[in-house]
Amino acid sequence: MEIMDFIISKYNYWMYIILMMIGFYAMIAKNNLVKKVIGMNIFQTAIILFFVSTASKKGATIPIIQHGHGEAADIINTAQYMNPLPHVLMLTAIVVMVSTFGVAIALLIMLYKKYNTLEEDEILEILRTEDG
Amino acid sequence: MIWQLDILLLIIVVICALAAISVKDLLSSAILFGAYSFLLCLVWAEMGAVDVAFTEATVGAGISTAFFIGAIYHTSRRTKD
Amino acid sequence: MKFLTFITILMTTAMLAYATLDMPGFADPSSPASTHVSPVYIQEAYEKTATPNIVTAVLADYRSYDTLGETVVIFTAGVACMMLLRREK
Amino acid sequence: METAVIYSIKPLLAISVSLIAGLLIFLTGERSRNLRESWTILASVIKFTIIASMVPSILAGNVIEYTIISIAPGMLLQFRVDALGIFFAITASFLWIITSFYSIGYVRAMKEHAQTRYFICFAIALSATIGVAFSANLFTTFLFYEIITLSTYPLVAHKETPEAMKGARKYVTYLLGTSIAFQLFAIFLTYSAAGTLDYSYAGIFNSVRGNGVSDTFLIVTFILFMAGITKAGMMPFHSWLPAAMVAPTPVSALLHAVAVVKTGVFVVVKVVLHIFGINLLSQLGLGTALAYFASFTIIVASTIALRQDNLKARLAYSTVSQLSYIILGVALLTPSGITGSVMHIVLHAFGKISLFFAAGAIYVATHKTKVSELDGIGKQMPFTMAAFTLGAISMIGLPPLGGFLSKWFLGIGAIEAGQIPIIIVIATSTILNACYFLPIIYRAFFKEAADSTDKTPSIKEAPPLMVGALVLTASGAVALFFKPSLFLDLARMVTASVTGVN
Amino acid sequence: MIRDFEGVIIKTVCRALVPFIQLYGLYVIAHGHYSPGGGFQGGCILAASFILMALAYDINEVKKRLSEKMNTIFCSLGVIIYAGIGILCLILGANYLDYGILHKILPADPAHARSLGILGVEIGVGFTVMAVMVSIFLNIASGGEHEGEEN
Amino acid sequence: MIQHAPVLIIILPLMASLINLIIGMWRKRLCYPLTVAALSACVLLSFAMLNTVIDHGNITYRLGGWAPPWGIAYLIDHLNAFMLVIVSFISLVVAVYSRVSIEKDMPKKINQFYTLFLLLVTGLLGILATGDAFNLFVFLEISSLAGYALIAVGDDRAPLASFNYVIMGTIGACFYLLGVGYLYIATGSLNMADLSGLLPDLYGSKVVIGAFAFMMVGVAIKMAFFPLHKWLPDAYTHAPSAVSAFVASAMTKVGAYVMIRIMFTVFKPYFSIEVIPASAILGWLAVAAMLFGCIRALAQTDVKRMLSYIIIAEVGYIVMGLSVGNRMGFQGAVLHILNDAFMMACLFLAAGAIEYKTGTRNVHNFSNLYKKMPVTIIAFTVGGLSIVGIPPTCGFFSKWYLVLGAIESQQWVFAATLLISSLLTAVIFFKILVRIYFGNSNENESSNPVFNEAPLSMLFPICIMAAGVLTLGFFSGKIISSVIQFTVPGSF
Repeated sequence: MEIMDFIISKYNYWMYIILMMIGFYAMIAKNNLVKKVIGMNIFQTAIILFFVSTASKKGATIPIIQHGHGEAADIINTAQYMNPLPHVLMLTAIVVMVSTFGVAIALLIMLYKKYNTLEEDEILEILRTEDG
Repeated sequence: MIWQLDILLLIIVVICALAAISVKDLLSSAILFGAYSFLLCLVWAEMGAVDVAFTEATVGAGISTAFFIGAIYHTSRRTKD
Repeated sequence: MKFLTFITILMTTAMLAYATLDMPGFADPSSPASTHVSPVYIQEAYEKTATPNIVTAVLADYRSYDTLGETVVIFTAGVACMMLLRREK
Repeated sequence: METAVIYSIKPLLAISVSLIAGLLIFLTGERSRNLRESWTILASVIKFTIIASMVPSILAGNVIEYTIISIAPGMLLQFRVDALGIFFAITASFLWIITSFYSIGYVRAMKEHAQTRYFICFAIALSATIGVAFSANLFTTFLFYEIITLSTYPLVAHKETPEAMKGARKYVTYLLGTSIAFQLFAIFLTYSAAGTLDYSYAGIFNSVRGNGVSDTFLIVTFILFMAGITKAGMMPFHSWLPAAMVAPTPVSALLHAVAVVKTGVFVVVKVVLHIFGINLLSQLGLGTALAYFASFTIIVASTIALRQDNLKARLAYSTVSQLSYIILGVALLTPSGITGSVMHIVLHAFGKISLFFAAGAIYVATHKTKVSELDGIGKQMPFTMAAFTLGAISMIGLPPLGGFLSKWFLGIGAIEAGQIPIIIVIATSTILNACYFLPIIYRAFFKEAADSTDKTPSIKEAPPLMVGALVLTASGAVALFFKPSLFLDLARMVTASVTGVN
Repeated sequence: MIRDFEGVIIKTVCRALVPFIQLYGLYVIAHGHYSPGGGFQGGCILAASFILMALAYDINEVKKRLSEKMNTIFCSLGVIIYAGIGILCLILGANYLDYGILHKILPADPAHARSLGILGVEIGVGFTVMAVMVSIFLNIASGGEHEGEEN
Repeated sequence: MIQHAPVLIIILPLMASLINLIIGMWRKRLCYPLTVAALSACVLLSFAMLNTVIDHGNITYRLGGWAPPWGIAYLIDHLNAFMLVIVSFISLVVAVYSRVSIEKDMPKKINQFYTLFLLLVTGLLGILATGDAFNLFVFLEISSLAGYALIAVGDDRAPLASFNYVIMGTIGACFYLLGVGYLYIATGSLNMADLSGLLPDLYGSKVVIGAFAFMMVGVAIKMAFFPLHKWLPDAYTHAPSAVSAFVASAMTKVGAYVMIRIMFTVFKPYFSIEVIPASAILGWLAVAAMLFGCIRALAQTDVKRMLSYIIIAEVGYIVMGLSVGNRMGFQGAVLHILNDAFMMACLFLAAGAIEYKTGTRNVHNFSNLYKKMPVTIIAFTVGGLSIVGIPPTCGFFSKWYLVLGAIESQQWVFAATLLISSLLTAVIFFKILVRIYFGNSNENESSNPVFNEAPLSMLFPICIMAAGVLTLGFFSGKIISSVIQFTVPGSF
């Protein structure tokens, strides 16, 4: 029973491991280059899921000070708000993700123009015939 | 946070991810990836990371999918795996 | 090759799971992540930056240099796509 | 003996003179051959003058030192001129002057290609040789040792025929390979054990033995050193030397009788005397082992030389065996042995260079390379063959030629060490030497040329520059027997500095 | 090139929607202090409006409104605004990106100066993100072979 | 002004790149001088910083005025300052070199090229200067993205090589990020100095061990350390020559720097050597890397691919020096970072000049090249001798320290492998040099080669690098005594 509790208490972490491995598998084992890129995105979002999971606190709310708008702030109870730092980091990570994604897509289009296919084995076959 | 809802969403996310990398039509794959992103964004909103969720909604479900579709129009839609 | 892939994934999974064993429980308010640096943000941010959204305050002020880097990453991606794809007629 | 340390820039000047000459030769190029070659002559004369000017103060018991830069603690680019160094340097630089004249005659007569490269590499190799002679520590030695290998590679490959390329490849593989794999490793071990690389008269391992440095370690280091200094031509790493005989003859003469191989032997002497020290080696029994190893090389190489038909190959195997005399003398670890081996450096140099010069002159004049073709050549080229005879007698070790002196000292050294088998080795090898040199002389003077149609062979010598050079070296070999005082004094100083016996 | 949709309805609806989307994007940028959002999200929404236009009409319609040259300048301009605010702080005598010092030139106390500084950089981020996203989309959707402008 | 130098050295190339993109639309010819000017300023700043660090100790800089660990802080110590000098100097030299080849290869994209080049430099300098684990990731991505794009504009095979690099590089960066996340969940901090203070209490924790493992794997991918090197040879071979010269000499070295930071600053040497057997594993992998790199290089005919495999071996040298865990080895590794950057830049620049002039990278076509391009070939020779480790060149001196370090820690195999790989590189370079100097005499001797040297703007950087390779050797003692000895972790 303890083990069940232990597993359940960390369910988010197990889920991110599963997602990450799905992405990892697609990146290194898939033959189609577009699938590799999708895998890359899944891999990155899994890490983001992990970071966001570290930010949550039981009984806390979103990190926006509720009585904002210029009124004098009361003593703020830190347990009341989620940890904002991982959110900040992950905003940056998402941007990095989409940038990498854009460059990867641009490369895919270049490759398609050159080889007229996006299957890795077919491209390698073309290269091999080029080498003679 | 409601952990039952969390787990449910996460399981759907995993299913979406598996579907996105295994369907043989790249356009479906792109749409499934958009769905994956959107569900993930729900998970994060539910965890209280509203900014991250917002960003993921605009980027993952919006711009990325548009990029994907643009790329697939320019390349091929079919794949062997 | 398939075997190697399998081994790689298995090892990575094992390492990930191994590291997870010692992690603080999910959503634990007393974990180091929630007690070391972040409380200061929550307490001070509004007072010092007059911005109620702590995430924005941290993003664009405490760690604004990261955000500058992030913007540069986007910019780099844009120039990279221009360089790779654009064919001037 | 009182030794004062004099700080002077002369060692650096002596080394850089030929480097500057190399640069000038490069800038002059093919445009003006006379100017280009006058740089070589000028540099060799200046170099000899600088080195000679240091002799008096060395004879007075001083040491000249100059530090260029300290690269790391215990790793200095430093020169220290002592008796052994000046001994070697004066030999090499004197012979360079003669070889320069000879080279000019040779390349012009043969109309060699790439003469600029030839003279540049020659100059650099000489710089590096003097650098080894003057180096104050193992690091500096290693640096110049490698420069010699690299700068002589183009000389060996000079002809650019497939055969020459193959020989040159063998040459560089042996020299560079062993020096990186074994010698460098041995230097690392030395530094890590002793914390210094500076040569010292007592041997730097002497002081550290016992505290943390085991005997096994010392033996391994010694073996690595001996395997690494392939330039000394000890078996089984000798086969580069015959392979390098594809080089033009002046190269073989200077480099493979003097500069390169003597550098190897010189480093062996340095390692034996100044790194390990004679006390340590005799305690470990390594001296005797090395002596027997050298004896083995002497006998085997001489035997192989008997069977060589190619003249230069015969000379090369002769070199292999003669080099081991020097190592043998040092390995005896007795005062006379050391004196003898140091003397052999110069005596063998004069003798062997005459032989090579003669071989080159024969090649230039008649294009003959084989011993079996030399019938009756003595009448055709009397001066050349006279010099050859003198050189051969010196090699065999008969009076009144210089070679006798060193064999004499070696023999006394062997008796001092109580090594009767070594005396037998020396005697045997003397006989073998005679066996492979005398037939050549016999053929040259007493056999009729078989294929010559005209019965009265006219005198047809090589160009006068070459003949002059070889006559000069041969007479040098004679002169050294009658007036060896300068070299003998220096050799005695070397012995005194390491043994304390005068 | 993305093919033209024939539907009049789609074109009209999109045309009607675009200003609202853009307005919302600007709101998200400006209101990032008080609610989720900020330069990045707002920039993405602005870019989405142009992408919608490209999908509904064609790429030239977008380029009529936002010329390629202008777009490239916006790419740089956003980062220049961001880094420039940092350098402004440097010139005013504080460390890089220390907005507090801006109270010397702005009519606000240091805390509000920081708030304004945040707004400034968010605008910069918004510019860059919008321009880059539009640029990447146009390049990807056309394979980089859309009409260049005559210089 | 000097107190702002740590940030200026990053902002200057950044601003220059932004302006480059804009002015390049109207005046393409202005891009080159602007780039060179910005990078020259970087070099001056980096030297000024090194000087300040040597004279007055570490520089700390708080970005945004926030105290660490809440804000991001720069901490410039000897290692940082030293690396900044290397990277900025090499970037300047390569920028000077790049003009002709870029004008030839991509006349319409000059502004974009220099923009990305400056961004690459910005990213690398940012990695070096920062004292924050997450900030490092951001700059890592800037440099990687710029690197992907620059590599992809090379020859025909470049896009595929670049795509594989994207996949591998993303895995590496993500593993690093995951490691940072683990450290964050274990300690709650992101600042390196803060982390190194907090971590010793947690050394037994599985999270921390996992963090170390993932960070090391991530960095190992980025620096192409042995089993994870697969992307490197393709990427560096097919990139434009100016780009390969820069990435080959600077990028893997920056990876090595990050590895040093993780192993010896964020974690204490005590952890990486005694708590877990990390250094032993790294050491043996380094041995494999040295042998593998040299043996594969032996079989190559494409000169750039051959050099790429040698880089793998050189990375092995550096890691070997770090793994032996003593003062000598560490100094050797840091010195080798410097030396290898110079040697690789020299060789790649020379190879690029040869390709520019003759249009070939195949060593079989190099016959008698010496007569055509003597200066370039002499520089190539100097670089090659330095890789082999022939004394007057700098390559010898770092090997000296590395071998002494290995001997000191009784790792005989490491020392022997280093010497064996030196021998293998000797074979490689002699094969090429013999071909260059002597050619095949039976092969088209009639076509007398004409003197056809590379243009001056290429020749000058090549000569600078070759002279650097020669002179660095003589000053290595001084470099060690004035800079490198202070970078050694305290417990060695």
